[in-house]
Amino acid sequence: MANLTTQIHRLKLQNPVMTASGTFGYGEEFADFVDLNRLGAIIVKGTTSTEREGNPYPRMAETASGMLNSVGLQNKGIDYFIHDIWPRLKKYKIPFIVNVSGSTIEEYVETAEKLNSIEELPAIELNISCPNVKEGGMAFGTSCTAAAKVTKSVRDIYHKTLIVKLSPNVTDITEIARAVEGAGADAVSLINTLLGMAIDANSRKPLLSTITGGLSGPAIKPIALRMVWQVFQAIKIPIIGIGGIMNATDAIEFLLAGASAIEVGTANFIDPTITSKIIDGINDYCERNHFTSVKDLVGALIIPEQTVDMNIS
Amino acid sequence: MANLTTQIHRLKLQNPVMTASGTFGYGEEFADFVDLNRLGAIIVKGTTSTEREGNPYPRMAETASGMLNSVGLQNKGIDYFIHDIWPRLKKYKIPFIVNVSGSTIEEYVETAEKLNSIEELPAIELNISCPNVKEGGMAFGTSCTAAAKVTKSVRDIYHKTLIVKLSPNVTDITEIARAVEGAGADAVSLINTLLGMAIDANSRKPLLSTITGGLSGPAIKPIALRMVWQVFQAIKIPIIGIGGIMNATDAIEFLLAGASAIEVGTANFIDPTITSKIIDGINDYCERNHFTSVKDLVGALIIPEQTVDMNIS
Amino acid sequence: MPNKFIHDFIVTKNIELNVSHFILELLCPEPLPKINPGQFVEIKVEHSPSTFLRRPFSIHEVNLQNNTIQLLIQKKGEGTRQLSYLKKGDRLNLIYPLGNSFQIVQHEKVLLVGGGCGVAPLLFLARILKENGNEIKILIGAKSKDNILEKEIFERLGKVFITTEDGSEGTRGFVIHHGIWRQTPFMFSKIYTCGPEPMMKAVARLAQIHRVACEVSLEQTMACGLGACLCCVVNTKNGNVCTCTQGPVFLSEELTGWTH
Amino acid sequence: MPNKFIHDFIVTKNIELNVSHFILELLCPEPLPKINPGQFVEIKVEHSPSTFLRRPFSIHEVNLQNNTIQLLIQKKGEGTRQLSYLKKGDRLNLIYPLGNSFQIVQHEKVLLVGGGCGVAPLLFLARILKENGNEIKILIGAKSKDNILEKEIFERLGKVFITTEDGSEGTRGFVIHHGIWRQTPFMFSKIYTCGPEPMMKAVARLAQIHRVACEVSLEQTMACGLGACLCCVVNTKNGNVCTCTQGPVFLSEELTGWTH
Ligand SMILES: Cc1cc2nc3c(=O)[nH]c(=O)nc-3n(C[C@H](O)[C@H](O)[C@H](O)COP(=O)(O)OP(=O)(O)OC[C@H]3O[C@@H](n4cnc5c(N)ncnc54)[C@H](O)[C@@H]3O)c2cc1C
Ligand SMILES: Cc1cc2nc3c(=O)[nH]c(=O)nc-3n(C[C@H](O)[C@H](O)[C@H](O)COP(=O)(O)OP(=O)(O)OC[C@H]3O[C@@H](n4cnc5c(N)ncnc54)[C@H](O)[C@@H]3O)c2cc1C
Ligand SMILES: Cc1cc2nc3c(=O)[nH]c(=O)nc-3n(C[C@H](O)[C@H](O)[C@H](O)COP(=O)(O)O)c2cc1C
Ligand SMILES: Cc1cc2nc3c(=O)[nH]c(=O)nc-3n(C[C@H](O)[C@H](O)[C@H](O)COP(=O)(O)O)c2cc1C
Ligand code: FES
Ligand code: FES
Repeated sequence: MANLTTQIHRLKLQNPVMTASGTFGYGEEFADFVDLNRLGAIIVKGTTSTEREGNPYPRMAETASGMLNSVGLQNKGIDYFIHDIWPRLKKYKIPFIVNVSGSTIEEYVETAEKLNSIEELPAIELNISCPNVKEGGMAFGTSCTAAAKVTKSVRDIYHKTLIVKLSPNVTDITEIARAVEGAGADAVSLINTLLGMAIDANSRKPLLSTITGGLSGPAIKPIALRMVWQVFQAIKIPIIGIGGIMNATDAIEFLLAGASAIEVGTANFIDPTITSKIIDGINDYCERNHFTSVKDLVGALIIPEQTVDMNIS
Repeated sequence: MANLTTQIHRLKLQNPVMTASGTFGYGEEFADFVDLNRLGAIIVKGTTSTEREGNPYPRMAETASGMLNSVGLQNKGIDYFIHDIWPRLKKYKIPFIVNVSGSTIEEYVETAEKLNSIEELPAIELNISCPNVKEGGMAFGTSCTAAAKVTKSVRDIYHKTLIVKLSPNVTDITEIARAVEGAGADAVSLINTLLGMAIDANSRKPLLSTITGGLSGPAIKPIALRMVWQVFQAIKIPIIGIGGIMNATDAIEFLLAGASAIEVGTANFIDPTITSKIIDGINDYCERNHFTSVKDLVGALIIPEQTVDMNIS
Repeated sequence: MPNKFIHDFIVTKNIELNVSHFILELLCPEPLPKINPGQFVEIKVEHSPSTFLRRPFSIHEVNLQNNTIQLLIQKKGEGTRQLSYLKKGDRLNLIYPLGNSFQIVQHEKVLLVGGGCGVAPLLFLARILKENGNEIKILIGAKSKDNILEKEIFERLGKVFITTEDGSEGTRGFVIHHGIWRQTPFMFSKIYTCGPEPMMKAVARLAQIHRVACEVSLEQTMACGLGACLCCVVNTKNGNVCTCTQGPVFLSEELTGWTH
Repeated sequence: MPNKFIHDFIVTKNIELNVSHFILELLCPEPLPKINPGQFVEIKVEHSPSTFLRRPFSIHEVNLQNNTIQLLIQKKGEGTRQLSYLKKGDRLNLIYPLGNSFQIVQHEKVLLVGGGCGVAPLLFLARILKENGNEIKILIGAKSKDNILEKEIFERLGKVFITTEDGSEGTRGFVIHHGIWRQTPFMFSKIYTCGPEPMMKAVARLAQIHRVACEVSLEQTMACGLGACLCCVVNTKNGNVCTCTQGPVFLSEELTGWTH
C-alpha cells in the first residue's frame, strides 16, 4: 500500500479522490455502489442561500464523449441542507464539502457564514463558475476583479478551508487563479463545465431548455489538463483537478500536471463504482512505479529537454 | 435539388461546404477521394511570409472524440505557394482561400499584400487564432484591440473578401467578433482549436513536443456551436462555422445556429470522402424539409417559447 | 442491505419482434432482488462510439425461476441498434432495479393503455395485477398491425383491445378513439398507461373526465438514473422532482399541465 | 487515375500467431491496384469508443490471385484489440495503398532485419526481392522463442537468423549482437530494417560502419496518412518531411541524428 494521503490546506484527505459537485448527489445516492468511507471527500451539490427550482426540463443532452447539462443549481437551500440532510451524512467518517453557489456576493457570504459555524464541515468549495444560472455564478469566475471580490468577502467570514472553483470559459485561467489566491483562497479546483450547445437538426430546436449548458466528460479532459498545468505554474496554493476523469490513468495525469487531489464527475453516471476503482488504480500505479507517497506524483511531469516552450498565456 | 449556393460577402460558393485549413492540405492530397470541383471552397494550410519548419515531432495525440495537434504552421512560405503550388491548383474550378498566418502584423500584411495581387484567389482567411506558435497568432485572437488592429492593417491593403478566423480560447468571443467586424472584416470563421494537453501516465511525459496543442474533432462541437450561436446574435457579417463537423447533420446544426457556410476539418482524416457526403446530406435535408434554398437554414433555429434566456456573455 | 445493484448480465435470448423491436432476456449472475412493475434498468452500451451515457429501459418481465429479466426495446438510435446485435452469451452491464413502481391495487377492474413500445412495462404490471385479483383489460395502440407488440401474451392476462393508426387492425385511430372510453358507466376504477407523451396526456385527460386515477410512466432523458444529476426532472405539484427516483411512475394529477 | 483508394474489405482470415500477434487476411472488393513493399493502409476501427483516428498498418503480403492482402498486427491498445476480434466475413474500411516503398535492388546480397512486429513489411519485401534475383538473409529479433514471427515463411525466401533477448532461440541478445555483423568481409550490399526505433538506429549505425545503404521503415504517429495534417513528420536533411507520403521508408543517412 502506497501512502495515498494528501492535503488541501488544513484539510487532510485519506486519498486524493473526491466526487465533483452535482454528480454524486449527497453521496447517499451511491451508497449501494461505493463504500463512501473509502473516499477522499464528497463535494455535495451546489447549495444556495435559498431554495432554487433550477431550469426547466430538458436539462441534458449527450454529446461526443461528453454531456451538456443545464440543471441550474436546483437545491433546497442551505438551511434545509443543514437541518435535514447533514444530520443523515454525519455518520460517514469522511469530509463533506459543500459547494457554495449564488448570484450575489451577499448570497455567497450568507451561505458560507452558516457553514462556518458547523464544526464537522471542514471546507467549502466556492462555485464561481456555474454556467447555468442567468444572474451570476459564472460571471464571478470570468473576471479577476469579481473573482477576487467574492473570494475576499467569503474569506473574511469563513475560517476553514476555502476552495474556489474556477471557470474554464476564460481567456487566461492563470490570471483568475492568481486573483483568488491573492484574495485568500486556500486552494483552487478546476475546471467547471465549458459552455456548449446542442441542436436537434430534425426539430430545429435546441436540446436544452436554456439553449446553452455546461459540457463535461472525457471530451473536455485535454482542456482541463492544460488548465491545471498552467495554473500549477502560476500559483502556490494546492490545485484540485477536475474534468473528464474516467479512470485511474486519467486521475494520475491530473496529479502529474500539478493537482494535489482530483474530483470525479460525469464518470459516476457511467460507472457508479468508479471512484473506488480509481483509488485502487492510483495505489497500483504508485506501487508499480515505486512512489511511496501519492504526494510525490503531484506535478511530477517530466519535461523532455527538446521540449519547445509554448507558454501562450 | 435544393439551391445550395451561399455567399460570404462577395464570395459566391456553389455550396456551403469548405475544408478547414491544415486538414485538407492543398486539396490535391484528397483528389483521389473527392471530386474537388464539387466543394464549396478549399482553404489551404496556414501560410506565412517565409518558410517555417513547424514544431518538433511528436505533434499529435489522440483524445476522446478528438485529437490534439501542434504542427506549428509548417509551410514553405507565401512565395513558394504562389509560384510552385498555386499554378497546379488553377485547373480546379472552385475558390481556393489562403489561410494567412503570422507572428507580427507586418508578416500578416506582407502575405496578404502578395495575395491581393492574384486575381483568381478571391479571399483570405486571417488566422489570428493558432495556438501552436509561440510568438503570436493566438495572441492576436484573444484581445479585442490586437484583433482589431491586425484586421484593420490587413483590410487597408487587401481588397477582396477578408475572413477573420477566431480563437475559442477567450472569455467572450462576441467581443472579438464585434472588434474584427468593426475593423473591416467581411466575415468571421470559428472556431479554431481549443488549447489542450495530453500526458502519457506511464512515461510521465507530455505527448506533444510543445506540451500543449490544439484540440479539434467532435469533442469540441458543442463549444463551437455555442460560439457560432452567440456570434450570430452579436454581428451582421456572415459566419463560417467550424468545429467537429463529422457529417451532414452536424453541418446543418451549424447552419441553424447561424453559419452561412461551414468548414470540415478533422473529419477528413477519418473519412477522406466526407465532404462529398456532407454536400449530398445537406441537399437531402433541404429536400426532406422543404427548404428550397440552403440560405433559408441559416440561423433558422426555432427557440421554443418556454426557453429560459441564459445569455451569460 | 443495498437496494440497487450493478452487474454484468448474460444475454440468454434476443428475440426479434419486428424490424424495429426486440426482446432481450438477461440472466442475472446473482439472485435477483425484489423488483416491482414499473422499475427500470440502466444499460452500458459497449462498442458504440456515439453512446456515452447509459440507456434506461423498463423491465418488461421478470422470471424469478430462471433468474432472468426481459426488456422490450425499440431501435431508436445508435445505442439501441448496438443492443439489437447482442447474441446469446454476450455480457451486458446493468444498474438495477431503479425507480419507483406502479401502485398495485387489488380486486379491481383496471385498464392498461400502451402505445407502441410503451407496452414494455405493462406486461410485468399486468401479471402482478392479475396475481392480485384484478380484472384487467389492455388497450394497445400502434401505427399498424405489424407494430402491435406482445398481443398474444397480453391476451393470456386479460382482454386486449387494439387501435391502429392505419386501421389495419382493431379500431382505426389512436387509443383515445377506442369505444371503451365511451361506455357508460365507465367500467374501470384505475388506469395505467405508458407510451408517447401526447398519448399519455390524452389518456390522462380521459381518466380525469371519468374521475379515475391514472398512473403514467414517463421517459425523461436521464444521465445517472440514481437521483444524483437532477437532469431528469418533471414539474409536479411539489416542484421539480427526479423521474428516475420519484418516478418513472406518477399519478397524472401530480404532473403540472397534465390535467385541468 | 487515382492511386489511393478507400473501400470496405472483407475479412477472409484472422490467424492468431501468439497471444499478442495476429494476421488479418482481407479481400478487396475491387481488383487490387499496384502495391509495393513498404506501403501501408489506414484502418477505420469500428466499435471502439476510444479509437477516434484510423490506425496505420504495413502491408505484410499481397496475393493478387486471391485479391487479398495480409496485415500482421500486434495488440497494443484498444484499437488493435478490437481488430483482433474480427471474424471471417466482417467488413473493414481501408484507405490504401499509402506511402512510398522500399527500393528494390536486383541480383544483390541483401539483409533484412526485423525486430518484433517489425517483420510485418519485410515478408512482402523479401518475396519481391527474391523475385528480382537477390540473395536474401533475414535476421529476426524477438523477446523470446514464442515471439518470433513468421519464421517458417521467411525460411522459404532465404536463410533466417534469430536473436532472442532471453536466449531461448538463436543468439542471445539484440539483433545487433548477432555474429553476422562481425563477418569480414561484410557480405551484404544493402540492408532493410523495420522494428523498434532504438533497434533500427543501432542497425543503421552498423550499416554505416560497413558502408552499406540502409533503408528503415518508420512508425511515426499519424492522423491522416495522406500528407495533409503534417503530424507525422520526421526531421531529415531536407527538413521536416511527412512519414506518410515521403516515407515510411527512408534511407537512414537522410534522417537527422541517425548516422554520424
Ligand atoms: C425510465 C425509462 C424507461 C424506458 N423504457 C424503455 C423501454 O422499455 N423500451 C424502449 O425501447 N425504450 C425505453 N426508454 C427509452 C430509451 O431509453 C431510449 O429510446 C434509448 O435511450 C435511445 O437510445 P439510442 O442510443 O438508441 O438513441 P439516441 O441516439 O440516444 O436517440 C435517438 C432519439 O431518441 C431520443 N431519445 C433518446 N433517449 C430518450 C429518452 N430517454 N426519452 C425519449 N427520447 C429519447 C433522442 O432525442 C433521439 O431523438 C425508456 C426511457 C426511460 C427514461
Ligand atoms: C506506417 C506505419 C506502419 C505500421 N505497421 C504496423 C504493422 O504492420 N503492424 C503493427 O502491429 N503495427 C504497425 N504500426 C503501429 C500501429 O499503427 C499501432 O500499434 C496502432 O496504431 C496502435 O493502435 P491501438 O489503438 O491498439 O493502440 P493505442 O491505444 O493507440 O496505443 C497503444 C500504445 O501504442 C502507442 N502507439 C500508438 N500508435 C503508434 C504508432 N503509430 N507508432 C508508435 N506507437 C504508437 C501509443 O502511444 C500507446 O502507448 C504501424 C505504424 C505506422 C505509422
Ligand atoms: C449534472 C451536473 C451537475 C453539476 N452541478 C454542479 C454544481 O452544482 N456545482 C458545481 O460547482 N459544479 C457542478 N457541475 C460540474 C462538475 O462538478 C464538474 O466540474 C464538471 O462536470 C467537470 O467534471 P467531469 O468532466 O468529471 O464531469 C455539474 C456537472 C454535471 C455534469
Ligand atoms: C492538424 C491540424 C492542422 C491545423 N492547421 C491549421 C492552420 O494552419 N490554420 C488554421 O487556421 N487552422 C488550422 N487548424 C484548425 C482547423 O482548421 C479547424 O479550425 C479546427 O481543427 C476545428 O475544426 P475540426 O474540429 O473540424 O477539425 C488545424 C487543425 C488540425 C487538426
Ligand atoms: S437521471 Fe440523474 S437524477 Fe435522474
Ligand atoms: S499523417 Fe497526416 S501528414 Fe502524415
